[in-house]
Amino acid sequence: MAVVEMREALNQALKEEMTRDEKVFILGEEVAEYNGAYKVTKGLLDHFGPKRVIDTPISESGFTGLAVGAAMMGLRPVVEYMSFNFSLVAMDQIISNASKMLYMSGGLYHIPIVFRGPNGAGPRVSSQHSHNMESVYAHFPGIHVLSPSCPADAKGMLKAAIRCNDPVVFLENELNYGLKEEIPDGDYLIPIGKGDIKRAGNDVTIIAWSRMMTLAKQAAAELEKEGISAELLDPRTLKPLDMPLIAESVKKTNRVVIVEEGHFFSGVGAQIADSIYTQMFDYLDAPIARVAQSENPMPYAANLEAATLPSVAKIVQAVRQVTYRS
Amino acid sequence: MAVVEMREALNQALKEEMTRDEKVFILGEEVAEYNGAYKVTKGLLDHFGPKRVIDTPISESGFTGLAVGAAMMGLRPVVEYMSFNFSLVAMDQIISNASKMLYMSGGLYHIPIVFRGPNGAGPRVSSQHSHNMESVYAHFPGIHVLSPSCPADAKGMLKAAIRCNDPVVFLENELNYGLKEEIPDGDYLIPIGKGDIKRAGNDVTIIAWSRMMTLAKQAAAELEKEGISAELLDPRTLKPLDMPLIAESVKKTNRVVIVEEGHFFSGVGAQIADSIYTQMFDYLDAPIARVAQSENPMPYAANLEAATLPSVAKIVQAVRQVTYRS
Amino acid sequence: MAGVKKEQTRSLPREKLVAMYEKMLVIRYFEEASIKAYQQKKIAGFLHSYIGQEAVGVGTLEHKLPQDAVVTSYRCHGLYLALGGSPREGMAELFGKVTGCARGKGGSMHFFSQPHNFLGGHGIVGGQFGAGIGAAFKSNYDEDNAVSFIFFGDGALAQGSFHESLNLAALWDLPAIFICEDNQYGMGTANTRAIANTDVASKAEGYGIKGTTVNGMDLFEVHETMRHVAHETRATRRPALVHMKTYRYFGHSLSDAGLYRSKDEVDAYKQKDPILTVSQELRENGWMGEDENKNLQKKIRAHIQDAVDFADESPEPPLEELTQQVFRDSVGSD
Amino acid sequence: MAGVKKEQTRSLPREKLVAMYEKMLVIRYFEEASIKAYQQKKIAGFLHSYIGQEAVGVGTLEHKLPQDAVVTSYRCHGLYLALGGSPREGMAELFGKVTGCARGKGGSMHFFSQPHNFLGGHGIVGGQFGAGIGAAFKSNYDEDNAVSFIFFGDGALAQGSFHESLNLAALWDLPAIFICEDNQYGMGTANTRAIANTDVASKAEGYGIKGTTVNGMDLFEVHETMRHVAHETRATRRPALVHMKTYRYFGHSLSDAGLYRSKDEVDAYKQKDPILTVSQELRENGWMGEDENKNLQKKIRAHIQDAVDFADESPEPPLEELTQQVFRDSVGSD
Ligand SMILES: Cc1ncc(C[n+]2csc(CCOP(=O)(O)OP(=O)(O)O)c2C)c(N)n1
Ligand SMILES: Cc1ncc(C[n+]2csc(CCOP(=O)(O)OP(=O)(O)O)c2C)c(N)n1
Ligand SMILES: [Mg+2]
Ligand SMILES: [Mg+2]
Repeated sequence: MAVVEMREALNQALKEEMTRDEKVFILGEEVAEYNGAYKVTKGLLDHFGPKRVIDTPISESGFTGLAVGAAMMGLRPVVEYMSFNFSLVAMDQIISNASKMLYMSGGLYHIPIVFRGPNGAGPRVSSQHSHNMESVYAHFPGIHVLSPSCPADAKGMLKAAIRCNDPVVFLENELNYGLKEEIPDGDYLIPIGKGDIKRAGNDVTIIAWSRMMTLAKQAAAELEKEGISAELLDPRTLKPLDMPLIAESVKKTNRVVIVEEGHFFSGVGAQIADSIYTQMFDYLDAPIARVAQSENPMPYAANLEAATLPSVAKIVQAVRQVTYRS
Repeated sequence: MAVVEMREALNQALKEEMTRDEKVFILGEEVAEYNGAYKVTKGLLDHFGPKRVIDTPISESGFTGLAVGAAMMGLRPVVEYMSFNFSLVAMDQIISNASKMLYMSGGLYHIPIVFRGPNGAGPRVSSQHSHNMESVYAHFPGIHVLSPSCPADAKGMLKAAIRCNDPVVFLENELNYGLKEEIPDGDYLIPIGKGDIKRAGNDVTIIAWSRMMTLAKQAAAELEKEGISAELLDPRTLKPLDMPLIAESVKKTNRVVIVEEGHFFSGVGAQIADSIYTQMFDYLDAPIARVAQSENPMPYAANLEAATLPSVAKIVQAVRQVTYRS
Repeated sequence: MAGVKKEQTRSLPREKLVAMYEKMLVIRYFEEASIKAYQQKKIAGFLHSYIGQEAVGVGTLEHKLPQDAVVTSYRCHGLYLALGGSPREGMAELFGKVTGCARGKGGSMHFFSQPHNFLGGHGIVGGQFGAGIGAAFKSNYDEDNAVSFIFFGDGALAQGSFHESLNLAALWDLPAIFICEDNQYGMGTANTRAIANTDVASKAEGYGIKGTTVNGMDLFEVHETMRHVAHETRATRRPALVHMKTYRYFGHSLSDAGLYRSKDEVDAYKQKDPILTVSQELRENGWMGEDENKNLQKKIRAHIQDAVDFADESPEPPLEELTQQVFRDSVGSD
Repeated sequence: MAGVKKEQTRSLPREKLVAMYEKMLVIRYFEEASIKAYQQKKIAGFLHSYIGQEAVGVGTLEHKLPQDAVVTSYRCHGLYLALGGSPREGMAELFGKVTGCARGKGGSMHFFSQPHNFLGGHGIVGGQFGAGIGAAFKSNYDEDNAVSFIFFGDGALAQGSFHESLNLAALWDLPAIFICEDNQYGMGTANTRAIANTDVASKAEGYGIKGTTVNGMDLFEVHETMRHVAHETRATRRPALVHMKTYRYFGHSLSDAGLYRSKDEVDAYKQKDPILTVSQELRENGWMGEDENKNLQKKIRAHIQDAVDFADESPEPPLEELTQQVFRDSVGSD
């Protein structure tokens, strides 16, 4: 078991899958000569050459569309968005083409593309550079949405995403790239649609993904001191959700807190809550509490940025609420 | 009280507001010489001239951006998308610019724009022309999302939207343009954020908007025969939601069915359900039932299209479920 | 290339000219039949007719090799048929039947044919550029010497995707041929009201590639010019921009009354009708007499009627297909 | 316009040249101070320096009239200052203080100034084109004879919004001046690896407008050329495309080590430094002696230090502002 940073785990996944399959290539801004804006693609150009590791102009719509056509003709593109904020200019190619192609062609053209890059708020990058896109991409049929919270998951999930024959939106997080943890050796996959219990507990289920799981872990440690045993559930795949795993946990704890970095209204958390209420109404001892970004664009000022994002304190507070400790 | 079609009600709103305020103008594809793809802008070119009623090239991103700049300089654009499917290529201008501008400029530049056009499925127009965009636009702060279900509301809501100093996404429906009903005479406004009870009832609250309200009314009539008294609640504004009105109704009926034409996962219905569960947990006698599009792109075949969309039968079935009559 | 001489067109061997004439007839009759069926409510949604533009698709795709890819807008029936797509499967698609080329799921705007690398049938204006340059990219990746034929309307010139795709293709030497089917209107908007400079070929220079203007109503000119363009793009891997001046006889779609243009304008174009012109050429060359022509037309009409009957008799997709083909792989609890 | 003669540049009156020289110094020192503050962690996020490009902004905006609008990318400090924006409010914005030009909510990428019609400060590459042509549209709407100055980087040439906005402006006679600040790189990508034809001016013809190439390192040439361009656009309402060849001395942002270019390349440009050149001109013309220059520089450095102190001492935004300014109007239960 090696200890590596998230960016290195992702890099290994790319390298292994590109080695395994000649049809896999990666394109995006600064992925080649610059070794990636966040160094996730470091060394890939040297290893695979410019045919398969491709720097693009700032044309997200253009190169996303190109990836769709390449996929229709049998290639397996990995599209890196320098940040998912920039996928907004490519939205039509992802929603109208990538996610619809197999269906509207009556099953003729499948689209094996991984759309990946950092999602959510970077440090102090303000209103236009802090969007969480998970609920938007999860809303439409035809795309899987994945978001890892640790290096081990990141590698196994990205490898599974690259081998998937359908479009996958793979959401990373800038502040997580430096997260350093053990990962299994060699080749392993984490199947799409399978969540994971990151910490077992009895009193409350905290559902969180990506960077929010890091906060949830800290919250669980604090709650421990208060005698509250929190179970931490990482769906890992946001769509399709691993409802069996969620059900199992909720039936045990009867209380749920959902934490997402993104916005509240119709967030993925709203869907998780709705699904839990519908399927486990009688198991819930309290209404579900949701922790999410406050209802405003991301401000630049340090104090406002801190106040708008979910925090350990907010998670702890939400747990107290659902366990009636407040 | 005149009886007019939805398109005529919208046309009156545009005409009255453009007459009232010189700064209001409308631009979009075929809005002028063609009198609108769905005739909503009929006669406006003749009445206001080409300066204020403007045919655009097929450049949604370009003319949406233009509207943002014009708004920053003091004009009040009404942007028509021939259909909201085409707003996907303009998404970045709506989300990154229109909805963020006031905040990221520290309050300097407000954006009085109405983005309007048909939303959802037209008749047999297949995968790329049938998107329901409400949950996407409602997800991000900085935009109001409105969607009228009848001519009277359409006129009063559009007038309020045009007078609003902030971005409004105004979602119409192609299949509703011909809906003919009475509207009040003269100048009236329906405030943003105010829902309406379309039919009083005691046994169940059916929450529906836009074209779904038409189906809900038919469902209520059928349910009547079964001795089930359904209350029909139209939020009209999807964001911000009129939670006081919803709470009042739920406290009376204790049972809720939410109907939306769009997709299920993180739909607006998921948020409405989450908000009801959170605020009225103890008033609910049954889990909320949601009726939405099935989890696939829109098919062309008549039988599949009918099967994928919400229907009167599906609504009736959902009501039976929450009232334990099935 | 505008200087192509009429004499040269004579250099077309009889068999080739007759074959192309047949294809134009197949398209014309298929579209006429689909309009009839639409009026009978057997087809719904949007229906965009290719009638008037037959020479563009037929003359161009004569140069398509098996490995080449083709993509276009929703106005896709003509190209599908020019490629050799089955009228039966095409008509069945319009009827929303499971025997259709997209199993009835795509409809009029979304024809596909994998054997011909026909990548659709795209409903979003400008949405097809990416698929086209992606196929060209794949050709370089696999070194299979293919080219991409990207058809699009004059209205699509105003979309950002046109610019991004052209820049990428020119920058990376992607063998994509950008063919603007300029029928002079985007719905009810004359291209002079939508495009700042309607000399489409002049836009090539900004990308450092060649631009060519062609009379799209003249099958001979289309065929000859595209022979050069296709050959050059295949050899040099440089993209090309082609301005095809053509015209659609019907409204934008069947719901369009076409009030924005005069009957005289339409009639003037019908005088230059590509099918009319070619049949005259065939007669004048003594390559096809009146009777032979009549018989051929009768044969093709029967062929199309067979397609209509096939579509009529075919079943709708079974309901279980509603949620099938959303994904190729089954994952998780989905 | 490339044929502008150096002699003509001499025609600049002393006051004007000195004023522009001062503005370039304000920008240079402001940016230097912000880099220092960034290293001291008083500024966070991205910081994009304008150092090296001062002549472009200063020479161009000298021709801005009060009713004109200006918009640019995230590399926005220089233009904000060239317009006369307050260094205090600019620095406070970088420090995330409520006294900032965007109340601390926008940060480095989102400077705004309403008195100057400075419409930002846009973080999305190509995102500013729309705002720029929208302001030009408003000028025609209100007939106030204004023009829009739209600044953008060479990397933005690859975005669809460039094409859509240029087409709309040319089609509708919107008085917008598209100024490409070609500093030859988009982050680590040389423009030759991003743009198919790097002769930016040549892209104008495809839109039927004029293209102009300018040495952006030469304040005199920028000022003189833009005088013509601004005058012509104001008079004719025709948009213009200007290719400014310039260079940024620092990395793309402070997190960029700039390994993709050689020290020699950077040094070569520093030889042509606009501030250096102008100070030499001033000396050679006997318009400003060594001491006077030194004193001026000292005065401006103090001015910038005052801005830093102001930013330092200013308070953060009160927490209640977190959810304020999301909307101008309060509606419903919001
Ligand atoms: C992005 C987008 N905007 C608008 C539409 C609606 N629309 C469909 S076809 C069309 C006109 C296209 O004209 P042109 O490109 O010239 O093609 P033609 O129909 O003439 O073949 C429009 C506006 C669309 N499908 N996609
Ligand atoms: C649509 C979009 N894609 C990517 C980015 C990330 N990004 C920020 S600046 C930049 C380079 C822009 O270069 P250029 O346009 O030449 O401007 P310069 O920084 O050189 O002034 C990139 C890729 C972005 N902000 N927006
Ligand atoms: Mg056309
Ligand atoms: Mg640059």
